[in-house]
Amino acid sequence: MNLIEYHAKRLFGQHGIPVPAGELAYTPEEARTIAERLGGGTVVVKAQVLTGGRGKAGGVKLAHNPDEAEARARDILGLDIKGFTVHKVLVDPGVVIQDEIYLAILLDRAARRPMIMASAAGGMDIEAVAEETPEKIIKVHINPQIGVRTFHSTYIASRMALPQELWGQFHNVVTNLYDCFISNDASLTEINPLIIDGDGNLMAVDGKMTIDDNGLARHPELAELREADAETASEREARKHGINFIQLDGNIGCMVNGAGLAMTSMDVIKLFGGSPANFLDIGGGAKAEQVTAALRLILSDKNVEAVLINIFGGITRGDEVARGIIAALDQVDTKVPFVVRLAGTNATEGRAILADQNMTTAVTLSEAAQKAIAAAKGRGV
Amino acid sequence: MNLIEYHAKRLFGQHGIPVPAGELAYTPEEARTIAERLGGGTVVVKAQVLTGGRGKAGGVKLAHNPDEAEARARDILGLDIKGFTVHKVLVDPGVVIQDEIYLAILLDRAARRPMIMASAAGGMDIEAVAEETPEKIIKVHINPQIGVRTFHSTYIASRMALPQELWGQFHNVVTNLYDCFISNDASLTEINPLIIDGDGNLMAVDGKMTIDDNGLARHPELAELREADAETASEREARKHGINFIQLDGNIGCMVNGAGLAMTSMDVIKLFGGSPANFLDIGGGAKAEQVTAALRLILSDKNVEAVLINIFGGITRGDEVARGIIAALDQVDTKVPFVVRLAGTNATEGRAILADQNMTTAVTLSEAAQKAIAAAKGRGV
Amino acid sequence: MSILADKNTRVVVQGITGREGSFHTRQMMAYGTSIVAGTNPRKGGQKFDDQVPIFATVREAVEQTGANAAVAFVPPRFAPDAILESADAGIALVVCLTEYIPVLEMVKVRAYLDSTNTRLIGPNCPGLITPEQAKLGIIPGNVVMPGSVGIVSKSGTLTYEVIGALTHKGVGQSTCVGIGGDPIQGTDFIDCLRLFQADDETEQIVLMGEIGGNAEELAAAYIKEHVTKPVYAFIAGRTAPPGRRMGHAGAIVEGNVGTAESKMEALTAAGVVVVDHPDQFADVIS
Amino acid sequence: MSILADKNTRVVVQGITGREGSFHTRQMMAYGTSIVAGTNPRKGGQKFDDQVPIFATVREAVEQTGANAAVAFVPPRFAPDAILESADAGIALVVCLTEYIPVLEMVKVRAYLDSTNTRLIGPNCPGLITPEQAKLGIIPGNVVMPGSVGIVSKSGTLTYEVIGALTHKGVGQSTCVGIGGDPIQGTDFIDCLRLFQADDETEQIVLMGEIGGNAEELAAAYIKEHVTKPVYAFIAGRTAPPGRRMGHAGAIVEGNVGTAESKMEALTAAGVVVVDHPDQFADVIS
Repeated sequence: MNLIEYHAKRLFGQHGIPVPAGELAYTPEEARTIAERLGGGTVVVKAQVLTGGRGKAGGVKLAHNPDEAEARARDILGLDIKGFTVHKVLVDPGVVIQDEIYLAILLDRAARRPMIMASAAGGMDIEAVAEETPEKIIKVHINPQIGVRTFHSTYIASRMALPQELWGQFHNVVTNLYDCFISNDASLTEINPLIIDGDGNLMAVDGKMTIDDNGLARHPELAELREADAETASEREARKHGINFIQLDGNIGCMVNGAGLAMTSMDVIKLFGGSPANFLDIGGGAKAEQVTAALRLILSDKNVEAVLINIFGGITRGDEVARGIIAALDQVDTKVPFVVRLAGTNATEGRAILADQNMTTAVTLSEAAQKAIAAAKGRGV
Repeated sequence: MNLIEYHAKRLFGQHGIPVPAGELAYTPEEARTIAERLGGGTVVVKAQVLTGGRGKAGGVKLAHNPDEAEARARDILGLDIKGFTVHKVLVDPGVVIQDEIYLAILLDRAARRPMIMASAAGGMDIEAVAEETPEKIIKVHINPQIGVRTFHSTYIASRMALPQELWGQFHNVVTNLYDCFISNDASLTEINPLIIDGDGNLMAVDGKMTIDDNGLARHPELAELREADAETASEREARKHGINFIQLDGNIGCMVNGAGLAMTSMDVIKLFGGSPANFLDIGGGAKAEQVTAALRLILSDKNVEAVLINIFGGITRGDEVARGIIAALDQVDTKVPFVVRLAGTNATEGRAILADQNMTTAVTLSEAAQKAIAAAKGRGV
Repeated sequence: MSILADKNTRVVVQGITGREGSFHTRQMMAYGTSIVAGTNPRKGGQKFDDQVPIFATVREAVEQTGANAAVAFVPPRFAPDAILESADAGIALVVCLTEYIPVLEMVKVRAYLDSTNTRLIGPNCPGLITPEQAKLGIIPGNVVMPGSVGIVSKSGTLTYEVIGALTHKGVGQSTCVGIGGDPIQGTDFIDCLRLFQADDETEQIVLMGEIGGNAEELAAAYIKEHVTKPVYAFIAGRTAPPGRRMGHAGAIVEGNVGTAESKMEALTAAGVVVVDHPDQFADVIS
Repeated sequence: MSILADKNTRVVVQGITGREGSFHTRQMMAYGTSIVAGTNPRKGGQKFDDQVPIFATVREAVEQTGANAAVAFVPPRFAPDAILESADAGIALVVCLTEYIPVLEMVKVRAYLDSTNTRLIGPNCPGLITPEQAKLGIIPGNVVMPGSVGIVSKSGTLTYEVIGALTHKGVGQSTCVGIGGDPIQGTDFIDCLRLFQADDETEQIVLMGEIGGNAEELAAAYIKEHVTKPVYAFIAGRTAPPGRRMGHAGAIVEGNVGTAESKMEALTAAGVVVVDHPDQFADVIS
C-alpha cells in the first residue's frame, strides 16, 4: 500500500527526520489558512496523488503569500494527473536548497535484505542518473541482525563526498529512516530530495513510502491511510473478502485459486485466442463466502460473456468452492455460461455438488480454456 | 564483580520481576524501623555478605515482630561468615512458600551463549540435585540474535511440570531476568528460590548476580555497588591501576605482563622449589606509572625476599617497563634483590636503561626463576 | 533417494490441533508420511487422533520422538516464532505453509537461519512431496507418481497443475517442491537446482517461475554454470498487465528484470526449454 | 602454505592512526607484511607514513585495494563495531587485539559472525604470525623462525615465551596463533587444530592452554578423534590458587573441568605430550 507524500513525511517526522512543517488542505481556503499559519511567506503547494510526474503535470507550484497559496491550490485541486484526480494539496513552507541528495531504503529481494540506496545527485532525474552513471548510486545492504551502524552511513557519506560536518546528521537521518522502514513494515521509504538547507542542515523535502500489505494487520493506524482512489470499487470489494482482483478488458471472467495458476489460466486463454476479463485469485483455503463474493464481482462486469472456474484444491477444498458457487447463483441472476474445472482436494465432492447445475466441465486447463472461449463466442454471436 | 542479594533483587525488581519489598539495615535499630514500615508482621533478617552458606552460619533468621527483628539483626550484624564480617542485613517481609523453583541465566562459554538453567527442585540443595539427578536441571541456550521466546519458557515450564496457569507469569520472569542479564552486562543472574507464594504467584525470594568486569565501564551505577570487603586493600589499589593482583603467601614477588605468562612464572618458580608471593599481571601496554604502582605493591609485602620481573614485550614495551622500575626505586627504599628478564618489543632499550642498576639479569624464564630463588635464599640465610 | 524428504523423514506438525493442521495431518498420514509428533503449547501429553503424541514444544518432540522435520500450520502472527522454534530445536527441515507473514519478519528469520543448519521451505508454499514416500505439506497426493522428474515451483496450485499434467501422461516425479512465492523464501530455485543436480533419482528438472523479482534470471545463470541435467521451464504471467510501481527505487534496482520476457530469454539462453503452456511439459520431456 | 595468512594476505589496519595502531603497523610493515590500507573515519584520502592509503571505512579499502584481512587496533567501546564492519565488507580474516570488550558484546558479535564467512581471531589476543611471510598483530617478529611447528595459544606473552624458547633451540614455526583468553573467542583451539592438521607445512602442533573454561578438554576430545600429527601442550596456572565462585550455576555447569589437572589429564589421555615447563618443548619436539 502506497502512502501519499504527506503521510510519508509525517511518519519520517515521527521517527526524528527533519521535515517541513506543512499541512494538508482540501480547499483553496484551507490552503490560504495554512500559508498564513506558516508565517505568510513563501510556500509550496503540492498535489497529493499516488503517482509520479506531478511537477510536469502542473501539480507543484510556488506561492509567495497566502493569496497566491489559495490561487495555486485552486489551480491544482481537481487536476487530473495520470488518471488520478487531485483531492488535496500539501502546503509546505518554502526552503532554501543548497544541495539535493537521494536517499531510499527498500527491500532487495535478491539479497534478502533491506538496502540503502543513496546518491549525491538527488532530485528529479535520479532514474537517469542510475541509468547513465550507475556508479553515482551507492548501495548498502543492511543485515537486520545488526541494523544500521555508523560504518554504513560513513561509507555512504564518504562515497558521496558529503561535508564531514554533516556526517552526524546524515547518520541520524539514515538510522531514523531505517527505524521508520522497519517499524512500519515498509517495503520502501524514499526521500528525494534530502536537501541541505540554507542553514546547512539536512531536511526531507519530498517522501514516498510503501507498506507491505501483510504488515498492515499489525498497523491498523496505517491501514486507515489507504487512499480512496488507489483502487477501484471492485478492487476494494475484493480486498475486503481477501480476494486478489485486477480488472482487465476481456470477456472471459476467471475465478482461480492461487496467483500462479490464475496468471497461467489467463496465459492459456490468450494462447488459445481468448481474452480474460480479470485476474482473480480467491487465495488459499477460501471458504464458500469468498467464492460467492468472487463470482458476484466477476458477474458485475458487463463485458463478461463466459466464466472460467479453475480450482486445483490443496488447502482450498473443492466442496467449499462448489457451495460458494451455488450460493452466488442464488444471489445473482445470470445467463452467462460457466466452465468449471475442479481438481485436487475434495474435487470429487465438489463436482457432485455441482452435478445438477448444467455447467460445462473440463478435466485439463487447456480444455477448460478452450471451452470457455467457445462459450463466450457462442454467446457473443 | 559480585552483587549482594539486596542489590541483585533490586535490579530484578527494576526489570519487572516480583521481589519482596525489603530494605537494608546497618544497625539493629534500622532493622526494627524497617520491620515496622513493612507492617509489623513477620520478617526475615538476612546477612548481606558475598559468600554462600549464610543459613548454616546463622546469618538468616525469622522475626515475628519489630522487637524480634531488632534482636535478630543484633545477632547477625558483626557475625563472621567464612571470613566475611556482616556489616548489613536485609529485612524482607515474610512470605508463604508453596513451592520453590531454581532459575538462573549465565554465560556458557563452551556454547558461546547465555544459558537458562532451571529446576522444579529449587532451594538450598540445588547443587546436590544437579549432582544426583541431573535430568532435573533443565538447560536452554539463548541465541542473542533472537533472545528469549515463548517456546523457550514453555519448554522449561512444560519440563518442570509447572501448572499451566503460571506459564504466563513464568515467561515474564524468564524474559525479565534475561533483560536484566543482558542490560547489566551480567555473567550470572540467579534466583533461588523463585517461589510460588501463598496467592499462587511467582516471586524471587533470593538472588545473586555477577557483573562482567569489562562491562562496568558502561555501568558506572553498578561499579559503585562493589562491596568494600570483596577485595583486600592491595587488590583495590591494584585494580585502580589496571593491574591484576592476587596476594599469596610465598617469598618471591612477581611482576609479569600477561596473565598466562604470570601464571607460568609462578608455575616455574614452584617447579624449581620456590614459592611465589603473589600473582601480578601488569596487563597489556602497561605504562611506567603502572609498573611503579605494581612494584610498590610487591615491595609493601614484608614476606618478599626477592623480586622476579618477567616481561616479554609485545604491546608492552621494555623501555616503558624499565622507566617504571627506576621510578619505583626512587620512591621506595628497598634492599630486596631484583632479577630482571626483559625480552620482546624494545627489550634492548629497556635493558640499557637498567644497565647501571646493579640488578641480576636473565635470558630465559628458567634462569630467571632459579636466580630469583637463589637470591631469596641468599637473603633469607 | 530423491531430495529433502523420504520415507525415513520423521515429521512433527506444529499446530497439529488447528483446523488446517488436523485436516492436512490426516492427509499426510494417509499418504504414508511418518508423522511422529505434533505440538500445541497447551496440549502437551495428549494424543492426536489417539495415535500421534502432542508436545508443548518442538524441542520436547525432538527429544522424545527423534523428529527431524517440521511442518508448520500456524497463523501469520505466530509463524516466524514457529520457524525459529524448530530451528532452535535442531530440526533440519522446516516447511512453513503460512501465507501473509509480514516480509520484514521473514527477512529477520531468514538472516537468523543463515547462522543455523536448518533449511526452511516456504513460507506461503504448498510444501513438498516425494511420491510414495513422504508428503510434507498440502500437495495433493493423488496427482503425483514416482519417477525421475524433479519439480521446483514458486507457485502453489500451478505446481499441482503441472504435476497433474505430467502424471496424466505417465511422467513420474522424484520430488516436487513448492518454494513459495513470497519475496523472502527459505529455499530458492538455486538451492533446489543444486539438490536435484546432485540427486541420483532425478534425471530431468522442471522449473515453474512467475513474473516479478529476479529469481528466474539468477536460476538461469546458475543452470548455465552448474546444471548438466535437462531443465524445462514455464513462466506464469506472460499476459499479466504491468504492475504499478511506486517511487524510483524499484525501477533503479530491478531495471527490466522481472518481466516474463526477461525470464524466458535468460532461461532459453541457459539452454532451458521454455514451454508456452504447462500441458506441454509431458510432450517435451518424454 | 602455513595457515590463515601468508605473503599474499592483503591487510587493512583499522585504527591505523592511533597510538598502538601506528606503532604496530610500522612493526608489521617492517616485518614485510603487505599492509595495503588503513582506516580512520575522519581521515579518508590521507596517507599513513606517506605510503599507506587511509580510507573512511573498511568497505572502501576493500573496494579500492583488494584488502582481504583486517587487524583492528580499536578501543573496547568501538571494537565490536570494527569487527562487524570488516565482516560486513566481506573481509575473510579479522584479527582483533582489543582487551576489555564486554563479554556479552562478543556473544552478539560471535553469533552474528556465524551467519557470515568471516573468521575472527581474538579479541584480547596478540594475533598471528607466519614467519618471514606475514605478521597480523603484535607477536614480536624477532622471536620467530620458519619451520614446521604450528603454535596455538590462549595467552599473549606466554606465546612469545614459547616461540622464543623454540627458536632459541632452532625449532622453527609454520604459523603461530594467539587466539586470546577471553571467554568468547572468534577462533578456538579446535578451529586451529583443524587448520594445522590440514596444513602441509605443519608437522607438529604446540597447544598452550590455561586454567578456566573447558576449551582444553574439548580440544583433547577433538585431537583424539581428528588429529594425527603429534601434539605437545602446556597448561598455565598449575599452582594458581582456586578462584572464588559465585552462586551455584558455575559449579553446576563446569563441575570439575577448568582445573589444570583436568586439562592435563584429558590431553594426556588424548595422546598429547604435556610438558611441565615451556622451555621443555624444544627438547621433546626435536
